[in-house]
Amino acid sequence: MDNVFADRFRREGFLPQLGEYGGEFAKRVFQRKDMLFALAALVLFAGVALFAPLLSPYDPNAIDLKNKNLGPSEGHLLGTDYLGRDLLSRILIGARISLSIAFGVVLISLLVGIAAGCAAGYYGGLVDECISRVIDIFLSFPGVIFALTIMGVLGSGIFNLMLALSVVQWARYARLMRGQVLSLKKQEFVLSAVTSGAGDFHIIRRHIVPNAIAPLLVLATIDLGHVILSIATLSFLGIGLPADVPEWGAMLSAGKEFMRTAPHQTIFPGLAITFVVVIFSILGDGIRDILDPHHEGGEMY
Amino acid sequence: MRYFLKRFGFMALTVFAVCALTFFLMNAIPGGTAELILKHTFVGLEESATEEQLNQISSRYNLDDPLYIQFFRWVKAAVTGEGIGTSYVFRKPVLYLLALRLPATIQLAGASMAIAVLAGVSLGIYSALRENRISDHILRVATLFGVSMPCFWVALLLILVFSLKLKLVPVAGYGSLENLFLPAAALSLHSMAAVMRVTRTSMLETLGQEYIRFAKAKGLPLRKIISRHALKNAMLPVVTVIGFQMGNLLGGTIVIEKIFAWPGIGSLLVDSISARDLPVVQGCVLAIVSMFLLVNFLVDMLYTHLDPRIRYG
Amino acid sequence: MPSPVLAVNELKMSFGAAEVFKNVSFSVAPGETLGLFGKSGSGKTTIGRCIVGLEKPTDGEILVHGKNILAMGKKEFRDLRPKIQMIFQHPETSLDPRMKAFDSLVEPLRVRTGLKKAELLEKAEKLAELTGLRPEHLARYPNQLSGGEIQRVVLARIMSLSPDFVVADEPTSMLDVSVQAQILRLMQKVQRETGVSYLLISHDLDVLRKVCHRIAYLENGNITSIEDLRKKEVSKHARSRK
Amino acid sequence: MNLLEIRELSVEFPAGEGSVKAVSRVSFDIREGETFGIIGESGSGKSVVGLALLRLLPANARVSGNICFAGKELFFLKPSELRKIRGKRISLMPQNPAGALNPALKNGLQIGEVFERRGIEKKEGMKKALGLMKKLFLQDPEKLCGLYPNQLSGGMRQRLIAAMSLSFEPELLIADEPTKGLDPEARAGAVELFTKIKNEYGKTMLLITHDLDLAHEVCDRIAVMYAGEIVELDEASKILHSPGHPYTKGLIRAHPRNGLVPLSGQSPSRIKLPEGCFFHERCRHAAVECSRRHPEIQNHKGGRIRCHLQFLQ
Repeated sequence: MDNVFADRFRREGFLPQLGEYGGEFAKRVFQRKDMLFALAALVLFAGVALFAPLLSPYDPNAIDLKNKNLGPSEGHLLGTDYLGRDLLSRILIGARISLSIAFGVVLISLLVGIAAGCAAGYYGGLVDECISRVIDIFLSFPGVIFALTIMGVLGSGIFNLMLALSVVQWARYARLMRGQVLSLKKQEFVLSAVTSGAGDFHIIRRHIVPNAIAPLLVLATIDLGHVILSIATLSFLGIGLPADVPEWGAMLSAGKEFMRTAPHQTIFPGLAITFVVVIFSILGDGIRDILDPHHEGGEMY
Repeated sequence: MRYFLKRFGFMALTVFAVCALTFFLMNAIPGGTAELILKHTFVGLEESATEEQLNQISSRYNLDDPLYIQFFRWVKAAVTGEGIGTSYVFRKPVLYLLALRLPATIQLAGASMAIAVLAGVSLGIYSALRENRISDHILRVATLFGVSMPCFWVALLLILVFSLKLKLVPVAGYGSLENLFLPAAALSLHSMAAVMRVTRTSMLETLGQEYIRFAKAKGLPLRKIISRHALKNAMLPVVTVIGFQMGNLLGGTIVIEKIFAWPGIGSLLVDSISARDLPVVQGCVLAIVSMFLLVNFLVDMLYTHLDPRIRYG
Repeated sequence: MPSPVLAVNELKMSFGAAEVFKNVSFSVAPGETLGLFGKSGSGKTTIGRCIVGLEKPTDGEILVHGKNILAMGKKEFRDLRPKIQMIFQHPETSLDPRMKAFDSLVEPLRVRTGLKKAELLEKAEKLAELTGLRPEHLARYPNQLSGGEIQRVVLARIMSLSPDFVVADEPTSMLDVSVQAQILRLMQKVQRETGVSYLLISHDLDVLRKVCHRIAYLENGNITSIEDLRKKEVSKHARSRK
Repeated sequence: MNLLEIRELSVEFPAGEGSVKAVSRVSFDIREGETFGIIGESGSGKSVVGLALLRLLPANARVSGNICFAGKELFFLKPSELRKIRGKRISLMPQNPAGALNPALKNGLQIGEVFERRGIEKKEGMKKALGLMKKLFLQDPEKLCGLYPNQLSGGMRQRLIAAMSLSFEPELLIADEPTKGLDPEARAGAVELFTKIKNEYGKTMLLITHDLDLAHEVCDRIAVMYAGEIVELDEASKILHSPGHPYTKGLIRAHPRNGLVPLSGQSPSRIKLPEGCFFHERCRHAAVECSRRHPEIQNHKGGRIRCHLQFLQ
């Protein structure tokens, strides 16, 4: 609670200083049990996503009409869906699809956002004015609706989905980056790089980006969860991915017709989504707390 | 005053840009608009449509003109108040459709926002005051799940429990208060958790400020310190998040309206996108963006009112 | 008097209608320290920043070795840049927090010359010796260094470019008294060894009296007088008003 | 008569494997009506002493020793009793006047609420506050009351804080670094302010500062702290004109007006303090004895000093 004190003591040299960045960071991560748990869960999940074809007991698309809408049993751990497809296998394959699209989207938006934010913040003037207006316009549009409209044009498909979601997401990164650059640009170490004759590119690469990136990475981590939610939402509406692709949102949507008789079809995919998003939330919050001691967060479990 | 002009100017620019964007995007769909209209006019008889009929439709809707002229015509009609087009599917003016559907969405979004803000802020303050006690931990874990659960899943679970198992409220429908209960609950959960989280953090941060310590040194009772000194300052980030959450809420209405057969703009938008009913899509986007901008404008006004540092910078 | 390293003529700065300063003129001889005294908000920092090219004055001339840097081409100015350097007020943000002191120290050399690691190390060693830094200091990150040590690294970094002129903007106002004395004495020592000139900006007249050769007083946006401490008499500087 | 007696006060903060010794075995008395100064450079632990007095240290601090205020042991008080002392009998003028004022509330309310708890009518309280503000060189106090803190200059904010602190009519006023971060003009104002408080109110004051000029102008007695310890304690004029301890000598001679003679080296790490005298590595007179045995504080020529050399010479 008294971070005012902590801050003052740190400045006056009472508290230990952050050591080598990487090592200290890892140490802090391991001190927090919530982050350890989330990290372990993420590794597990990524492993599952990578080896999904090997792990899944059935072919996720094998239709077996004799065994449709079965509840969880020994043969089908999580039951089957309305076409008799094994739900566990479909959820496992679904992890792979959701995670890879989410990583793709976040990576694209991060790169575009950094570039646009750097350009706007560093060069200022007319460049800044134009980029900022574009950012504002993109941000004044509720994200899912924007993506929905774009998908309406592009039609469903993995690549189109990535494109649509990236178009929606990049502006937030750009705005954050711009703010960071604006405050860094005034700092003495950047000014002294300028006076020592370093070029713009050198300054951006060596001084601006490394010092500005931390909050963007926090946003990116939390965003991974958000993007997974958006993918599920769009698929749920039948607009995201082709119908035969095992995606959690689409599975939920198909399952809701049989909610009265086979509720497991709605419960399990939803649990999977929640689980992944929770992991990314914990990780994002944890990273922010470690990187930014001023932000009062605490463990989230 | 100049600020207001600038602000409204920017809002108008945004609305214009968004409309232009959707217009050109939607027209980029492969497959001519004329065929589309034809399809909706002669259901089941598309095959028999002749070239002549297509031309007839094209000229009636001025589809042969270049896109920018079509867009210009649309803007002109919108600005002069003539209307913002006619639906291909319903064959009704878009304005009429929006007027029909808007109240339902406002009702749903308004109710959800109210729940989210009231419950979120009070629980957030409670959680902050009981920092690191059991109730705080429980609430924090709850918020973590609140922001992580997809709202459509929550909606389905609510239906499963309250409608199908307990049979307390109807599965879907629109009109009475008991119809509003489930969709508003499902829609508000995410925003409520987000608001609560910010309230807690910002409350804790404010309570750690030096002026709170000084207020304690003044010998004020805790109740007064919180209500007078902490609350107003702690609300600043909360207000920002509320504006932000409005976007989430509006996005959420799409799915929620779909699930509960709620006759609002969200479901209209989804249906129109599937049917490629361009004028309606355009109208829905216009309405949603305007609502979003308006709410954010109000939020900024509130912010300025709360923070004298901005007023007298 | 030898020809000045730096001469500032009728420098003027205004933001819109607000005039920060005008008619600012002074010159600095090689190996000389000129103090610039002014209250906070008097624009003395802005003058310093104009000289090193971080800000553009509204009007006036800044002559380095007789050449006006404000009228220079980009290329020409870039070549001149190493000759005019600046030390900033806040040590806590003067070094990149993500770079070790050594990397910050040799960064200008790395950028401007293609020196190899071994040569850089050799140079760094010499600079560290000049500024009283120990090798272990160079292996640390800025947040592991004290304010005084950071200002030493900054000075070493600047001296690596062998500048003719250094603007020191309140270099010791954030430091403790005992460290302030260390840094100011170090700057004097560096001046004796390299013949660099300083413009020392400060609001502490005691400090300026102790280390400067001359002091320029900035009041209400004008240089009202320049005092030559070597002559121990105040010569009124003619206010040039048009 | 001693108003405050501090005996063997030590404060440690856990840090990694070891701990940071912020204050070690500090003892001093403050007599009623005197102004006692603690001077030291940043990191000497002087501010921690002030905070420890009011038990305002963070929870992870390990504090030992006794503090006796007007016959009461502060460390044994119950929180409710402590609250009665904080702000009323001992008040702390915070280090950073900008942070101690609530940015969202008007100045008038913030100074007026001081009287709220003492059952003083609002109007009468305001009158008292206005009188006090006038006395402390604040011009046009009525107008100031209608403004927000961010509309005041740094010096004005400090006076406002001083007025608030004094309106508690405390028996002891602690001022923590009142001149830190102020420009020379505001600094001169602060010196004037404290001289006035001292002369007109005759308050007992504890002045924590790094500013030798301020200490010289205002203090009656001074304790010099180095690396968490008191190294010298004596009459202000004696300390500043004929210091006994080598550190005090060095500190005073490093002042620009006294020759700007640098003191070599820097304060030791507080996690691993050197063997023997904490100052011996920087001391010009250091003897073999100094690096072996840690000196105890002893009486010397009417004051107290922590140095082997006084007795070797």
